[in-house]
Amino acid sequence: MALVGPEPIDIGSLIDEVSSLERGGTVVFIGSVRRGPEDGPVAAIEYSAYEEMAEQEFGRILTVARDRWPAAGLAARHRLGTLPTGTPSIAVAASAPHRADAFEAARWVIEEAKRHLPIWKREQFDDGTRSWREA
Amino acid sequence: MALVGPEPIDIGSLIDEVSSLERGGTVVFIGSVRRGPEDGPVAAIEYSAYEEMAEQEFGRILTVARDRWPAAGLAARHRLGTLPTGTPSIAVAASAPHRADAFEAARWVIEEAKRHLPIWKREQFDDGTRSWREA
Amino acid sequence: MTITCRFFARYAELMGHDELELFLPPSATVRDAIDALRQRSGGASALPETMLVAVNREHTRETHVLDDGDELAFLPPLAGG
Amino acid sequence: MTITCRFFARYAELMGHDELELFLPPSATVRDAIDALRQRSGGASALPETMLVAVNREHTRETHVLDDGDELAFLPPLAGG
Repeated sequence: MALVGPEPIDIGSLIDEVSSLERGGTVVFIGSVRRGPEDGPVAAIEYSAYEEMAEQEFGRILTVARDRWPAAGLAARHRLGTLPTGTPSIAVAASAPHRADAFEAARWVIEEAKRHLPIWKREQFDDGTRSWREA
Repeated sequence: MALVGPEPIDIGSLIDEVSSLERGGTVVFIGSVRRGPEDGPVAAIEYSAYEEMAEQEFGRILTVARDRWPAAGLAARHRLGTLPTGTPSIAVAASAPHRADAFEAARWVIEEAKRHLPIWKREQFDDGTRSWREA
Repeated sequence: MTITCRFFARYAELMGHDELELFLPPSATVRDAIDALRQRSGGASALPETMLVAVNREHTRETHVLDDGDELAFLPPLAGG
Repeated sequence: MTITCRFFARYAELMGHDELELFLPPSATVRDAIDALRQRSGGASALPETMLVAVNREHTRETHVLDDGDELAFLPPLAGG
């Protein structure tokens, strides 16, 4: 299952991937293309990646998380391509027997992904101009 | 929209309720009926409530949360009735411009709900016996 | 005065029903209501001496003075979620 | 030796393409590769003097000694999510 790619993110199937009878708590994080007052007139964001490396790095992040939260179920996706505002670009699901672990694991994975995945954003504005957004 | 009731929890519509273009981060918590090694042979849990009061208390929890996280979108449900293991019994969705707030608000709402809603559980075991589970 | 008592979960099971009318003198408190209930025969006598209570859907204490028509709910320890 | 250089996002835009072959003497380092690139005409001269780099998909430093056939990737500041 590709962690990084152009396919729309299916939240339901992400939840199914991490669910099991022993895991009573599931946390899903969904990051979407935002257009708020601080963002300017963003129409869409183009996500591009060093795909082979992003896939490998995301896999490693999940491996480390599984080691830290051995009872947890974890799944994640990062979508690539031109995504209009409101569209989910990244999602992480974490389930665990107890909810504190599910919250912590989901939070940890999203923070690591934001920090380490070789993925770039170019904003497209309403007037057709584009600009790279670097952290 | 009833916060407490017998209807299955629709995670997708909960996410839709809290989504908006300004809110780039959404966190969903789903609590399901668990059957783990500590739980014994649980086949299902019957959830019963003081419904009018549970509805009111859940509404208040959301009101306080909206006051604490004014930019957040919040939605929640607690399902009642006999729910087989693996079935979601409670869900909370929180979205916010920044993910830290979405995580905190979702966590706060679920902790308050677990502590304050007048809702009770009776476990049904594989052998047909039943027992009240009190915190 | 007439108080509507409501019982939930284990307490409803003990009582054998989830609602009853209780007739109490004016100015009776929640404590008086509990004492009146526990003197009854049957499941009511097995109710705990102290219980979590709500009057008209608001959590309250045993010292709360009841009014005619109040809904007094007896809540077993909560275990939602 | 031959190194495959890959450029992403803003760097690919600067370069006008996302891949090129670079011929370097044996034992050349990542730093040597950057210097060789920046001496070229066109967009390459506008590349920053220091860049985040990966060799064969692993983050590394400018002192890393390259091998023939390595894939050397230049990564603009990350902004995933």
